[in-house]
Amino acid sequence: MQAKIQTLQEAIATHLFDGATVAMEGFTHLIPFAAGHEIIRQGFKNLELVRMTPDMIYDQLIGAGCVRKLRFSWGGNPGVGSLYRLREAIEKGYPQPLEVDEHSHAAMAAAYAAGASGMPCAIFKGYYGADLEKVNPSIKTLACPFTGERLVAVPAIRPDVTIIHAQKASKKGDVSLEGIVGVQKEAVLAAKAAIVTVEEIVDELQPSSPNAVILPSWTVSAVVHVPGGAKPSYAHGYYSRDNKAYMDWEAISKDREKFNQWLQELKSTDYAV
Amino acid sequence: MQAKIQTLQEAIATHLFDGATVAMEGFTHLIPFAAGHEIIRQGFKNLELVRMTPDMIYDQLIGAGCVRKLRFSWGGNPGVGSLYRLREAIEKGYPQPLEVDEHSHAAMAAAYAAGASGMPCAIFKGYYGADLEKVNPSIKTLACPFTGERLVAVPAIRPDVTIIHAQKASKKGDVSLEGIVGVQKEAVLAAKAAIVTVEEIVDELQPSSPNAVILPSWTVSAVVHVPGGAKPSYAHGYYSRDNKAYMDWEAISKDREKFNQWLQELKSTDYAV
Amino acid sequence: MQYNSTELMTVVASRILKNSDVCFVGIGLPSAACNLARLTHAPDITLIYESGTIQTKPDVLPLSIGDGELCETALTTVSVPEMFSYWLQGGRITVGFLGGAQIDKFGNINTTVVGDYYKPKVRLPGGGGAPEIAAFCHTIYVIMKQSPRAFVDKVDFITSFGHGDGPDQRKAMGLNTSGPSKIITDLCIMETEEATGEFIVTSIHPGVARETIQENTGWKIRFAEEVAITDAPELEELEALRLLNEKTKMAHQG
Amino acid sequence: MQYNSTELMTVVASRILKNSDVCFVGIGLPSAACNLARLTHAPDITLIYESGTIQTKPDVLPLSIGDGELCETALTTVSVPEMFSYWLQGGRITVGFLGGAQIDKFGNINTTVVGDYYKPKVRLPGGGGAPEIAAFCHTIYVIMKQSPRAFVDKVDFITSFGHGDGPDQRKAMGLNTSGPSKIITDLCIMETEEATGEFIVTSIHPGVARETIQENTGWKIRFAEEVAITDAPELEELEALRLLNEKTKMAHQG
Repeated sequence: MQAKIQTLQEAIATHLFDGATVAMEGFTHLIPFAAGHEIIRQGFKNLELVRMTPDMIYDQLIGAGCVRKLRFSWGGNPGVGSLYRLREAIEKGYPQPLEVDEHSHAAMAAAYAAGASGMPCAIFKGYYGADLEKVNPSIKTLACPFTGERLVAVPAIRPDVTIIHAQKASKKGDVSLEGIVGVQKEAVLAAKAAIVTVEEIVDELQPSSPNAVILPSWTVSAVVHVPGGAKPSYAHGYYSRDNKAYMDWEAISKDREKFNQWLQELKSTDYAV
Repeated sequence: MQAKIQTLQEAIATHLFDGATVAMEGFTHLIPFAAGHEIIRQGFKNLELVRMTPDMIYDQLIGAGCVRKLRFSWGGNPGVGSLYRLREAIEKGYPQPLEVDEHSHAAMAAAYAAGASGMPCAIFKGYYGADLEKVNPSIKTLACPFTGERLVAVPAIRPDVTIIHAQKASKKGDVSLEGIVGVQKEAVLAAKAAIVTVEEIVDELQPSSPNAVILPSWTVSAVVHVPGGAKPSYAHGYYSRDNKAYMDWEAISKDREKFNQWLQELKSTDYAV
Repeated sequence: MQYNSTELMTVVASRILKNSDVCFVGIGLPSAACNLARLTHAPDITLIYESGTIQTKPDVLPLSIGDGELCETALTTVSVPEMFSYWLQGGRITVGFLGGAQIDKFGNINTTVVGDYYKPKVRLPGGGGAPEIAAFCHTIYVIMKQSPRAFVDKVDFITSFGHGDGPDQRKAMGLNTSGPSKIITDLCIMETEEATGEFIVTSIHPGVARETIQENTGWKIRFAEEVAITDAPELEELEALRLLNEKTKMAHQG
Repeated sequence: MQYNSTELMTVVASRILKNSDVCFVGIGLPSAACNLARLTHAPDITLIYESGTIQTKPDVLPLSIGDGELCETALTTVSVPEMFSYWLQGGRITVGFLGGAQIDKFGNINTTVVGDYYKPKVRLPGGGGAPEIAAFCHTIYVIMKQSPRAFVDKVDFITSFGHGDGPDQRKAMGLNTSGPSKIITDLCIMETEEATGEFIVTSIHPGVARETIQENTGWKIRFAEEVAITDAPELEELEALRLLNEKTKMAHQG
């Protein structure tokens, strides 16, 4: 089943649904902001979002009232401070209460890999003496059947929809990404459906190396041409991270009124390049 | 601790010892034949060899009487037939009995990855209804702590020494490999010591991609300049697989006398390029 | 046009492959069949070899599972641990091919030992990727020459599991893949009978007698109510296969 | 030369790093300290960021853990699952840096919540890589400004484990790494006392009184028998740090 080339509106409308488990990945790099904004515009509700580092993108979705639950490992504005929409949802239930399923990075990364591998759970070494194990019932321990050593298990991540941004796709829908590749390959392979927004659609991929990071067309549901779709995050080889926008987000996120202004503006425009 | 640039003789003499657990990897591609031959020349005994596909290289080491035990998953001459030195060791105890610890490819690959990850064991899904589980006590089952699903565990691979062949190293000892990369990265990171023979030593690596397969100098013990060191296997970008040599091996391997002639010749020469 | 039984098996196997299939290809006949399909009716078929090469389009058949040709013509090449975890175990492969030294009527296959495991009469290569190919590919096709030594009542060792000794055993193990569904031999095509889990003959190759099939089968073979006659290889199929084999032979004699 | 307390902390932290170290670098002060070390006495130090960038030599400090600068100047960049499995859990990292909202005298750190986990007064970012950094790096250095709110008798939540509530607890858990061994603050350096697992002051920064340290510590702080006076930052160190910070500021204001 080859990927369909669709518009952003079509791709989001086709694959998202209220209550869906959605992973939007990109470890600092290649964060699919344009797709996130389209989800806000289409007004999906009660999403269960998954992401290692919620970042500004989930702060926006949470503040917009799209989110019921969050599975994550680090919820801050990197190098800047808090994600205040995320904090208000947890601390004050505003705009709606946010259920959290909290893990460490190692656990989240392993859980994505487990999802991609068809495993029911990820098993690794971790959480030595950490309190997270006490407050999250989805962290369990087991013993190595050979040495008896304590190992930790968490459920695999199997999103209904994974959304990522990548540099290139071919017309057939094969996708290539490069640079900090994070957990995107795993997040796509773990999902029931995957949407990939890209900077460029080319006739043929010409990978720089036989071992380049490629997602074949038959692992992707929809490819969408969205130049600038990762801004204010960045796309290696295309544009840099807009660190100033991240610093400026602090003031917007901190203030409900400013955030609501930002939200109204977003809803009244098509995606910004 | 940076890699030392050594001669093949030095590297093998420094890191090998009688009874050592040694993994020589390379999935059809980049098989470290020259290093294997040097082990035969230096006459190490009672090695516990580990390799997914023993191939001609382990047929030679077994026939030369260097090997006590073999952990493996597929022991044939690809596309040709049997490895007769391996078979004679198992079937007839010649030149010495060969203990086997037999797994599937999936299990071996997972066990190398577990070794690289500091895990005591690898856990995966596999061996459904397969008899191997009944004859190999190092295959155990456990239940997923969330779903109860049956999972399989095998001990991690932690070689005393891993030996691989790669395309390039820098003078500092950083190593790059490309093409069919097999389990080499995992085998190196799982080992206590790692020897890498390379086609070329260059001033600076200039990887084709930010995500190229690289082993930093501090993960490698010795780098050895051995052009042609993978022949009759091949080195992507340097030379092709000598399929004829693999077909010709059949006759040598099948006949103790012809094999012994081959062995005498090997011992009387330095490594052949 | 004349053809030999290997050519017939290869052509018949190639025909059952679809353009949309993602095949985990083994060396030998499966590799020939998959590439023949690609060169004839299924140009977009996705071929994956366990060496990590994904969506490869080799110009000559590889001798080994990891010849350079496979990587050079692949869309991408991944590590072997990734191949077995994300791609095979992850359920991404629609078709797997298996063969072996012995197969029984439930499609259980032996490629490990003839005789006792601990004191083998013949030590075979072992399982390699087969145990998990048999488990995780959506369906399995087997290609094997038929003989009473190969098609046995009970295999000496179950290297890769077919249907155990009856229907529904796979499901009971938590497997939702179909397992071996077709066996292509030099004499006929066999398919799994749902009610019993047993392989029965559903198509007989041109000119083959039912008795010949029974003589070459170590169990009491059964025939479907309606048995087809396999279409003989067509000219284009044979030409494409022979060209491929010729190019391959020249390349390997190097 | 004048310097502020952030500069002092950064310089002091940079000095304890060795040329042979392989550091797992966090953003903020650890990133500044590690890169300062690389630009001064430890030119070959290996810096790894959890975004997957290995042996990176950024020209400006990254704002996030995955700025493009890190990848462009790295020897190679691996996936995040590989980073946490092969490199961190695999025991390849010699030094990890941690900081947090709260730390106790046994080096247990809280970056998760102030107050109750289920009804937090302040929801902090959470653990991220910290729980496993604390477990698998051979040793851990902590950089934190000292205050009674941050240096507490008991942390509200153990995000990353230090020494529990006494010596030898790590070993009992099967960990053979040393855990937090030094805390660098704006007032002093603390080190783990082997017999008790407690942090005690081993070096006081120039001009700081012992009472000031106690006032800024939420537990009864103890001093080593011999307490050193920390060497003030040298001219070259300050110049290198300020140049780095200036380049960084210009880059981030874009």
